[in-house]
Amino acid sequence: MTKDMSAETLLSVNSLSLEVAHTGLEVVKGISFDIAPGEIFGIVGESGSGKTLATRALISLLPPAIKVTGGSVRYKGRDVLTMKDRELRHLRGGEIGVVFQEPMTSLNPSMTIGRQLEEGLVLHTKLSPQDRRAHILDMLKRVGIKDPEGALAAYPHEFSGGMRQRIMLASVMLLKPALLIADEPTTALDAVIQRDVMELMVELTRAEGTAVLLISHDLPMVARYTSRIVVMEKGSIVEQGRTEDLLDAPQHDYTRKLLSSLPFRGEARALDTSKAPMVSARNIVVDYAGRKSLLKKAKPKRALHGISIDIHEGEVVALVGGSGSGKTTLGRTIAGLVKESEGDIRFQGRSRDEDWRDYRLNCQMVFQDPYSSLDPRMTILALVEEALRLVPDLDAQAKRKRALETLEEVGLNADYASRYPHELSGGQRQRVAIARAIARRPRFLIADEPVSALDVTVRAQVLDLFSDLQKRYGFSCLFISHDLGVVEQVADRVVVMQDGRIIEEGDRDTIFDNPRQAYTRRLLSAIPALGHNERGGVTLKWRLENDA
Amino acid sequence: MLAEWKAAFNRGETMLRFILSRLLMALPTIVLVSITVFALIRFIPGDPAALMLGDMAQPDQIAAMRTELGLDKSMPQQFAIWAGNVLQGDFGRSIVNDEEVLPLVVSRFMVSAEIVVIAVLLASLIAVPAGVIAAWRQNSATDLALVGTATVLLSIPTFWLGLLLLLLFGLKLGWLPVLGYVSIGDNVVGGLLYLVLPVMTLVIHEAGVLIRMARASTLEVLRLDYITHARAKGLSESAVLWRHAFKNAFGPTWTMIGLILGNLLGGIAVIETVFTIPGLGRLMVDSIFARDYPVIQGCLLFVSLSYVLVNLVVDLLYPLFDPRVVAE
Amino acid sequence: MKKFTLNGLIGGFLITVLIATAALGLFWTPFDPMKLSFTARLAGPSATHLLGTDEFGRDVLSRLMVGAQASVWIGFLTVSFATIFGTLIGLVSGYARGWVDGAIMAVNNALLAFPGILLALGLLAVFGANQYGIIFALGIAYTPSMARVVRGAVLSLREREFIEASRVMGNGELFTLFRHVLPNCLAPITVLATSMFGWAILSESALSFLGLGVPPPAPTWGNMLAAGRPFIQQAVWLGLFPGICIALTLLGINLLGDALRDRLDPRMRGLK
Amino acid sequence: MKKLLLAGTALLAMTSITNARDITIAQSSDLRSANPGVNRDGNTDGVILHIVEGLVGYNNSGEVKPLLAKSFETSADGLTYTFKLRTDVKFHNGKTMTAEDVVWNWTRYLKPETKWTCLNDFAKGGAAPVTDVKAADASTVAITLEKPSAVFLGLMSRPECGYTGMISPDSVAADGSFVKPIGTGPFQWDEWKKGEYIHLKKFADYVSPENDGKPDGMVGSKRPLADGIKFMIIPDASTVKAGLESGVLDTAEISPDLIPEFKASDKTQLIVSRNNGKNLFYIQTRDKVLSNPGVRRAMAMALDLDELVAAASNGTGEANGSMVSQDSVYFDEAQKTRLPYDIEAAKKELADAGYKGEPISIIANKRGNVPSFPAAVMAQAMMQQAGLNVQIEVLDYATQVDRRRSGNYQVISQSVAPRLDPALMYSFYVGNKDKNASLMWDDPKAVELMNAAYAEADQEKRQKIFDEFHELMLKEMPGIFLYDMVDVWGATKKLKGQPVWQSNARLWEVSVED
Repeated sequence: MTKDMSAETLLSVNSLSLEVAHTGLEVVKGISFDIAPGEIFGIVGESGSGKTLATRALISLLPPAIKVTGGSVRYKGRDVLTMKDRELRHLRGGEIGVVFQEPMTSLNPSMTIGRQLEEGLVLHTKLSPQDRRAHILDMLKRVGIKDPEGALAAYPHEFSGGMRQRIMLASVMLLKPALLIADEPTTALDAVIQRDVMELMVELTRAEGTAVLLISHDLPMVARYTSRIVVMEKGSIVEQGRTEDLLDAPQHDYTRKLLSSLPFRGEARALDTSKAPMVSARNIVVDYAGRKSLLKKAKPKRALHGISIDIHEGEVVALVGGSGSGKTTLGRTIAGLVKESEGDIRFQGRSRDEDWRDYRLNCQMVFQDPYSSLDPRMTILALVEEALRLVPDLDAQAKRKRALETLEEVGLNADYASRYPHELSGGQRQRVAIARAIARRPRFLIADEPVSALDVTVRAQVLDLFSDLQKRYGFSCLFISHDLGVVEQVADRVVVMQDGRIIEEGDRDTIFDNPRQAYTRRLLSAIPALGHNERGGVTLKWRLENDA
Repeated sequence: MLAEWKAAFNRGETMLRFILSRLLMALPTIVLVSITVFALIRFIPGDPAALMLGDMAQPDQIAAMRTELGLDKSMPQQFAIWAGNVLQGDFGRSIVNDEEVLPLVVSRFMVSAEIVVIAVLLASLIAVPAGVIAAWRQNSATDLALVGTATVLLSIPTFWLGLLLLLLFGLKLGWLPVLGYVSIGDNVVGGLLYLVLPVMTLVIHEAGVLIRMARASTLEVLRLDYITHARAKGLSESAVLWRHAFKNAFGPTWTMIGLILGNLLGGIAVIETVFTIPGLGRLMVDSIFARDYPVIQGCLLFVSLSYVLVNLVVDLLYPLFDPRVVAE
Repeated sequence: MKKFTLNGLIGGFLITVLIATAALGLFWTPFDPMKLSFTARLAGPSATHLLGTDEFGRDVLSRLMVGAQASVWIGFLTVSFATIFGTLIGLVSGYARGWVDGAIMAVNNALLAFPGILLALGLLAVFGANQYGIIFALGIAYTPSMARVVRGAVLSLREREFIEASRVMGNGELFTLFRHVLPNCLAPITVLATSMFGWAILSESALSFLGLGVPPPAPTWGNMLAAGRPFIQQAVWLGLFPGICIALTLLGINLLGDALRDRLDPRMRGLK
Repeated sequence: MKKLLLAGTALLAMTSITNARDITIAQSSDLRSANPGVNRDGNTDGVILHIVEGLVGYNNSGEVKPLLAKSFETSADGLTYTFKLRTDVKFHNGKTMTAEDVVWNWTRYLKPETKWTCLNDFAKGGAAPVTDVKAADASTVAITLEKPSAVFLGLMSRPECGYTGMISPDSVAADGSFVKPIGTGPFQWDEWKKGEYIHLKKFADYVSPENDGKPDGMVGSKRPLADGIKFMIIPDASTVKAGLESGVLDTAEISPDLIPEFKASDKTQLIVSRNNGKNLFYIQTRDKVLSNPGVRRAMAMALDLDELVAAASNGTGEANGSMVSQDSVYFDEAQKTRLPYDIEAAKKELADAGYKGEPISIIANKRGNVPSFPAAVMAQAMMQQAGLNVQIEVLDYATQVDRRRSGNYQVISQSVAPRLDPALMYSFYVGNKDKNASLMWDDPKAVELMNAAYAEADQEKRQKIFDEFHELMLKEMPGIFLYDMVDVWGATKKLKGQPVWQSNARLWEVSVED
């Protein structure tokens, strides 16, 4: 341990460049930053910005196809990139811990939790088996595992995503690393759980004095916990600085764009809700048949417990809730994809099932995952045309014309017509999905998490497109989302669901400003209230801090 | 390992239920197989009674023999009688030499099983590590050599390979016996010598299949996050490979081993023909030629049962490599 | 990356040679493959008979060329049979689910647990001992594998949102099945069909070897190999050349299959 | 590895030394049962031949000679046969054979429960119905028939009847079930490992029937020279060949294709021996195309029989167009005549018969070493020269038997196992097709001649009948007889003696000398 060890920098990255070995494509272009001991440092960037590869290089764990073309990574003054294997192995885990994005795949499915946690301790400490066990139990308790003893012998698949991420955190923090690299640690989680896990991580690292490198596309989330941020775009750092400064007065266009893409609350619209609702669902009950087995009685699982909901003409109703709340099931039931066990659904005053064909023509749906909602073997034009297949009074030519027009409307010119989905970006695909849904000019649209798979800037564009179209065609919409930020931007009315029941509903401003239910409050606590300033920056205000 | 496996099943009761439900699920398969076999072999022209009585038999003698064998009854009647007897453990007697079918089938099965089990075991022991190493060194010269060899090996028809080995080791070099069969139970060294060539033939071929399988599933696993995470924990490459990758990658290979085992137990007639081994496959082919209905039925029932059982055992052990399957 | 292209090249080359040989054999062979010669029995490879003659004095090369036709034809028809029926069954089974699926899968599993030899003999006897009998028998034997793969693909496709999207658009089940489900199953179908082509050639030769295959005198590689066995020492070429032909063809198919798999369906790698 | 292999080979060598004086022989299928004349096939007959003996047996020229009997005589009315028994005959269990034993055996054979293959011939309505068997004294047995028969002794001696072999009553358990054959033959029952081998061991107390010191059919000198015989079950021809070459097998039947190789080899010898079996094309005379005798004769004339036989038998056979075998005492000049090889005449016959290229299918099988398939292949080539549209259909043996039994065929390339009396041979082909669809020829005249041959005991009169029969056959051509069957066996050079007779292994007077 030399003297400069105690200096201000723990990790120093200097003009690091990476490229793909056999194509020569430069994916990280000379980036530099320093992290001080105990500091929480953020990297923000959209997909393809190179942020994940850059952090892999920090512990010399690049995929075989990626090579370092220049620069250095120094950890406590030692050059990581030229370290010997043995030294590297000591560094990894022992000095620098890593938590990945996907809690579902980052634990070994065939090893008990106990053994996976113990492995690191065996490698990096000289503790006795009893001490190891004690340490592990203690750490599991600290991360909030209810039955630590039982967890030792359990396998990862027995835990939910949030719990697994807690276990991951435990496994890394057990070794008391000096630096924790957290790569999108909460992206795959529910909004509420996201917040819990982040809080836990900050609390643990603060207690151990561990520095954190937090990598995410979610700027507000990163901003909330970090002291300094770098913003990456296409392999380069476009801006870095203290978090408050960067938010308040962004210097670079890209940063400004990122900030302006954050959802905001628009003016409340005045809608006439005195008329009979366009769509009216009454006492919807959905039971899922249990898994059948020869020797086991199947127990049906009730997903919806008698839900009633109205959607008026031109109204956007947001359905929010955590995963498992039943919001998606409700959407699919109204769309007719899931058969309700009980209840009645009426469209424009008539029973939905009475004139099914009319309903089918007038009720369309936009799905969450643009990668799976478009048939990969069809061209864009064919995809949109197919939506018009059953529309009466349109000949083939008229259908083609309408399809091309609709594509134009969602911002895809004729060049795209003959392409296949895999040749398009995620945002473009979601545009196609929207085009497909509105090509028929439906009166009612169900959008199931339509933007949650998209990058921040793309999301903003798609949301704008959606609002424009909604205004132009005036269709009613059931907008399903777990992201309250998005909901705040688009919804007229908000319905909150938990465990298959509606627990609260009301117009947007009421719900966001005066939530009555504790659960609604917890949902809201995960998102910031934004105020845009004239410098292109934002002010972040965390709602209901005291409730969290 | 054992404790973890038990833990995967949570309670003994779940395991029992798993076994029972699997056996119950296999039941329609076995019934269907029996009925199909029963009907199919009776559609094949060729009358066992005529074959048995030989050239000089008169039509009335053959008719009398058919009555004696119960072949004059309608097919459903015959099936009902046979199925009834089987349920009481009576598989009938061979038409050809009046032997009891069950002991006959069991003893022949043991011969085939001996060869198949040894061969599959050896093939797995060679192929699985080779496949894992090929995956670990993906696209290296080692990988290329291993995969290339495997592909060539599995492209050689087993019976031709057996013939060539017989020609080389049996006749040209004279190292190994060319025909006959001695049970290991009777004479350990002699029995083993007779096993060398058939086992070698099977090992060469199946190793080809398994190397590729093991390599493919290891590659799949090596891409996953927990492997990167294990490396990020500071584990050595060998620990990553054998402790983390191997066990998870072995699942599909294990299923494949089970499939190979199940298929071979009923299907090494060709190898048995080349090496004149009195195994089940040979018995089945001979019985088909002789239209020995009770033996064919017995063999096939036994083969499909063993197929089901092997798969059951494979599934039962699967949680060793992937505890998730129990939950599903 | 390079390796897979090489795979495809070698495999493609071998299969092209096979098909070219089979096609050439339709129009021209060095000798009449059925012409007996009592003076040239079991003659070794020479300038006249490049690959020697068999026990009836027939030219081995000519017979191998005609045998290639049988292999290609049997492979092609068997695969077509199994693919068409297996795909239909798999589509229906995977898409219908419920008891239809249960019943179909029970039959399917029964067939899978059924030794192919018996199936082949039975059907050969019932439908006549010729190559169409064998095609039928092998076709029936392979259909369950295809059905299983297609069913698996359908089950995973069912979960994809574009299938639901089709339903939301009001498309009928059959339309959805053939417009969206089937085209997306083509990758695994193609890969499996390629392997099946190899299985068919191998099975024909194995069955012929046991005396259950395509009956002589029509030459196939399998029955040539079987007929050449007794002479393996005296006339080693009789056992050698058909075996080499089978092995090279299988190698070609396996390599081509690998290349296809990598291209079309990386998840199926290693599937037998 | 190599060391282990060497050790193993050494061990094998040692095992083979201890068994050096056993003769090891291969046969294509397992024994059906050890019960003589009950549930049998050709291979079973071959094993049983070594264990049991009948009162009489065939010699090499097809005449019936005393075996367990010292002598026999026929009463003037031809109804009673009196057998004087030899007194020096012992069963394998050491007991001496008496007239009582003979009566016990005959009684047992004639009981339907025994399921004797030949019961029909000796029961009421058969060719030689037996009404009474009794012991006149301890060494004399009298058998009475219902009607005179020329073939009674011949039928008795047939392999299919288990040689009507005499076994000790101890062979049968108290409940009547068969235990094992305790016979009087030169070898005794030892071990049967099903699917692997049958082992017989030498019967030390064996005494040959009176002889001139040479083996002669089922009679003559019958000394067991080897310690035992091991019949190994090896269905696969190429494995048999490998076994002979490596010396694991001492002798076995081989494919005629291997003749040059075995002749040339310095390790092996070739044993070729003609028997009374037949290779022929069996023709369905009721087929639409083949019902015309002209077409059948054309087929026969299209065959260059000498060439065909030479190729199919690899030069070991000799063309014989008669139903009577060449080695029979009844094979005279008249039997040698056959239709000429004449393509032009064949074409003319076809034109006259109005044949217009209708397909004719020859059924062949590839079982064992019979020339069914090669003969068909060559006939196809030759008949095509005469404008016959011939195809070959290869079936497995069971299916072929089925087709013949049901009459559903055009031509079958077939072999028929030896029968030493021509009349017995005729019964395989000739008779009422409505009653027995498997028969070939139902010409009334032919049936009449066959029945006459059954009843007539006088050799000269029988010869006339056979000659007349042959003449009729050449006119009608109900089937095309190719050549007498040839046993082609291979053996190691160590084997001394003739191991085969009439297609059966016959391993007495055969030894292995190291």
